Amino acid sequence: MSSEVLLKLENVHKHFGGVKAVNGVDFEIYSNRITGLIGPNGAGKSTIFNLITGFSEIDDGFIYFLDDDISYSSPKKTVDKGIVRTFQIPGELKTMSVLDNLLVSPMNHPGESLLFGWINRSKSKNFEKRTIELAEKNLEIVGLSHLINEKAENLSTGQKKLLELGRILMMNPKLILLDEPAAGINPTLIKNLSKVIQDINKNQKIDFLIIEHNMDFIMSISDEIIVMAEGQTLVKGPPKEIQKNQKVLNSYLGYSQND
Amino acid sequence: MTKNITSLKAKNISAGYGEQIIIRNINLDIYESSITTIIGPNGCGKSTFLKSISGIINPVEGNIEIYGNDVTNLSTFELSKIGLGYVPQSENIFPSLSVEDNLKMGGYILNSIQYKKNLDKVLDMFPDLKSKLQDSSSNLSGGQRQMLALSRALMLDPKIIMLDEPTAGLSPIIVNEVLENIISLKNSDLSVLLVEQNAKKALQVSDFGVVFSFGKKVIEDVADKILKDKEISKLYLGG
Amino acid sequence: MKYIDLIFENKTIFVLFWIILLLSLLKPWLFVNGILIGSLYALGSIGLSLIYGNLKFANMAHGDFMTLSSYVALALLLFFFPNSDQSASVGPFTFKYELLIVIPFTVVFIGFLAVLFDKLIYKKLRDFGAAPAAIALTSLGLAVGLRGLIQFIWGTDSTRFPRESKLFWDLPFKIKIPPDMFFCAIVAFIIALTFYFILFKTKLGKAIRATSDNPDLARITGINTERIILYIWFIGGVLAATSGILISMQQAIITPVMGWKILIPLFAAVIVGGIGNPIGALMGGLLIGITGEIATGWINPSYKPAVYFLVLLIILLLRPNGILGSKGRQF
Amino acid sequence: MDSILYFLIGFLIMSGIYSVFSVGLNIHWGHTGLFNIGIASFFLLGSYTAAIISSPSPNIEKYEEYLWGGNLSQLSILGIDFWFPLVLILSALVCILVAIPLALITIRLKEDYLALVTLGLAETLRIIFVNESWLANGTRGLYSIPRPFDLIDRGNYDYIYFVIVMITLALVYIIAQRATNSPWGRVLRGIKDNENTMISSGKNVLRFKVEAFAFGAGIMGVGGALFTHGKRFIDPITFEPMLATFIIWSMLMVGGSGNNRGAVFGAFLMWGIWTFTQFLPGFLSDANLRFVFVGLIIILFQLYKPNGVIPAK
Repeated sequence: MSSEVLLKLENVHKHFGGVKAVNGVDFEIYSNRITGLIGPNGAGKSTIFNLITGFSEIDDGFIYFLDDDISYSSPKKTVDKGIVRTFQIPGELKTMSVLDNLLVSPMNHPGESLLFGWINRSKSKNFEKRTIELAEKNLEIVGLSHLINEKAENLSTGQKKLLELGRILMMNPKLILLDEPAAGINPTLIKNLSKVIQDINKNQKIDFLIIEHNMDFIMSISDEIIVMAEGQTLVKGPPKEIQKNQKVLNSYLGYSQND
Repeated sequence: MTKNITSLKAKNISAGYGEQIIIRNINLDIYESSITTIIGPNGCGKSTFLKSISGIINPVEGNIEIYGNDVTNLSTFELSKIGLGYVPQSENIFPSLSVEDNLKMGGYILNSIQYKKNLDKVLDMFPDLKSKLQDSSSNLSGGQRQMLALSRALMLDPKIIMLDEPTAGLSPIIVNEVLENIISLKNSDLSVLLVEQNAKKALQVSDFGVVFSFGKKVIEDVADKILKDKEISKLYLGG
Repeated sequence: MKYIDLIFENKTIFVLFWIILLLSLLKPWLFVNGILIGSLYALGSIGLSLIYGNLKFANMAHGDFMTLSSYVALALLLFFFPNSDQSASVGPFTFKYELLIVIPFTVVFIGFLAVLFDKLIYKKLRDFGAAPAAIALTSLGLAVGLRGLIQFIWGTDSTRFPRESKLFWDLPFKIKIPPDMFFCAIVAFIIALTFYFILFKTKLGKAIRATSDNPDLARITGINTERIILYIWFIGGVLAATSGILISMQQAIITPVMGWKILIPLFAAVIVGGIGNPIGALMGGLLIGITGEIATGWINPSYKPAVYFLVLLIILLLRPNGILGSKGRQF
Repeated sequence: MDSILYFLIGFLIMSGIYSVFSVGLNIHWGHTGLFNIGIASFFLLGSYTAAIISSPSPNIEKYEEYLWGGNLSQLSILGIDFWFPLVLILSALVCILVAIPLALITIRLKEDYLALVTLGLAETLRIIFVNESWLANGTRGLYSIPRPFDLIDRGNYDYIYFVIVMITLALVYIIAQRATNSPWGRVLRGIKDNENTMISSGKNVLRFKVEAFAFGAGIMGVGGALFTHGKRFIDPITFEPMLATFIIWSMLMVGGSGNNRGAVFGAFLMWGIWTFTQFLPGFLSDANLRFVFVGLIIILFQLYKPNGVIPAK
């Protein structure tokens, strides 16, 4: 499996007031992989996501995606480049149907222009038709086909996470950032979710960077784990190594050296 | 060391946000002079449980008793008057007030003599804060913030204190310091209810351990036993 | 001094500041007028800012509370002192001493009325977590209802407090001050200072700021936040009432639309000063007052509301968080 | 009998015109969550644009003629019949041109700032039209505004205008309905549900909001033009906020925001209540008391039925 550097962070800093949320983070992630990002609460994981996707502005350092400098890109620009994300709290569009949740996602829908949508209705209609087909396919992938007309607010937390994944697939991403996908959902759905994520990774060649606290989940799914603590990267390596690493055990898993 | 007096009794608590129920039918007893730690994965309802006890969200069903008195329908500020202290996980200080004013708010319902007395007591416990009384609390470091939050809660002389991840985001040395403070609380006859992500360390100082999973209480036992249980540590302690 | 530094930190604000200063040197009497009128705007905007900062919504009914208080004061005056028309006026001022007697009662009445409306309306909205815009919309409904009620009871024509004409004070540099204006400005400053003292030096004030910071945490520390909110409404009502009555005294006219028309300069002052910042609101009020008056030296005075609107737009373009912004001390 | 029918037609005309405003406000508030309390601005702009481009400049003789009921249809300079649709479109355009820069300044800021700016704009525009009498005759207003398709005698013209209003309303309704049901409208709903999700889907949220604001403002402009040709006389007092802003809000509140059908229904219902309460005995018919009622409607619906009588699906 050939791998190239997909995303690269160089000495990234972000301060909020006096708090150094991210304090000199360096890491790179490779294509054709699922990468896990772990660390105690407050280690700066979510901030890293915000910085990569342009939701907050970087104080210092560089972020490269496929050799493009995206350090100061707006959320829209990073999406254009192929990086999409989820939030810790599922961001489903409550009052809309599952299908509509997917349909709003694709970019450059001609029907989404107020003027052009009127002038070129046939183009818009064709695009809509293709989008619906794609949405149905993606709902199949995430296993929500049976809920296609359900209002999103009626789904369970786990189903909302799957919906989120389906929504993101519509955008034709290269890299998906997931913020705690397994939090608050039951074990059967977690298994389901890991399978969906792994399938997407394998079949569609889309890579993942995942923040997670559920160790079983993240260790089983990831090809590589990055551990953060106090705004810095601690170690990086395959799950097997990480589980044995003394530094990680100290800072995160809660063992003391004498254990 | 633990006395067998039940200080807080949660009976059959179910709670959540709006329509969404997060915790279901939780029964839990807390004893005087003891530390009870709730552990479990993110999203399992630990914080929701503390919030429903403190009245920030109202339980959908169930009863809460403090020293035998039913307090289910009391509002948050009344609960704090009868001795229930609570330190939330984040946003647990008033950033626009000075350190001293934060403590003053902690002792809002006290008269001035009582306030002075409690202030001295709390500052003895956290001497670091003494030199920073006039500083703006938004400039404190993570560890100092946690100490200020804890001392704010102690201003009212609570009998029961609930702490939501007091060690989150702190460096290992400060974690130990915070845990030592918690032990000293227990030694002064408080009942401590702890929610921790840092499960092993917390259980080491605890008397009892409780494991939540998907909004339900799945295990309740003496802390040592939970620590030694291979199955549990594999599942929940990341071992 | 911190605030002065902040003004000089920003270039655009700095330039605007000098333009206003230079223009005021050309026509100093307008500058003095601006300070006097601005002090009343300041009083109104402090109340507005208090509610905006703590209850997190734009209270569209603030202006109509101001109007209502003027009418209530007038009604009380005419009811208890039907002959106040003939009685002597106070010192060099045009108003009668009876008015000074009714003002405290009116102010307290309006304060309680604000509390009542909170219990009837805003508490419910808070309980089901309505969005700020939805609460603001409801307050708009209240504003409409109040104005309708005022017009129904007192009619749509303008009226005034009983008064006796007095000479203006003549000062150098063509400065002419109506004594009433001076009186009102002094009262406004005293009340603004009192309010500042309450907010920053008393336990209640700190509890108000704590509640505004984080209501859940305030409740945990034993503060009855619902009661704090009632205090906020009471103080807000008192500030609205005082500024409403003072404006009617100073301008010697009471109209049913006066409160609504003043909303724009008041909100402009609040935003200039940074929402929730009482000192900011005070400075914003003065700034808006001065700018409006100085503008009348060069353009048609009836365009004053348009000037306020323009100032609002400029502020939103340049510094949407206000001149003092988040750096200033918040409630 | 005839007079009752005539009265009813007059009522329906006004309801239809207000429905247009209500549909426009629904685009702002119901579909996008934009808090516009200066409907009067666009009401005024639409009205004055239509009046200025379709009527001759006012003078004393014409005013006399207007007062004494001269042959009004002769006064048109544009040949209003043929150009009437253009008048509507121009009115809408002027509103759109004013709305866009305003939205660009405020929409990226806190949501209530838009309310303040629209409120300020309404008052500022009114002052401009009061003071600049060269523009539109100041406080004396514009009169003898021509009527389109003035084919029959004066007494029965309202029937024709009723048809014109209903056709325009139907067109506006269809356009609004199509726009809000299109992928464009779907994005607006998405923004209202969860703005962050839409940003992370790469949508230019600011653009969509500005478009929605301009679109709604344009519809309001059409409403203003319809109003002008129906009333045939406008002056700055016509655009006091009570009847030009607040009552429209109460209409949307009653009808149910987020739903164009509800907006139209609310307009007819509220205008009905407004019109027929004036026949109540004694003080009950007092206009000011009815304003209290308008305020109460807004408050009560916000408190007890925020989705209105016909909530969105």
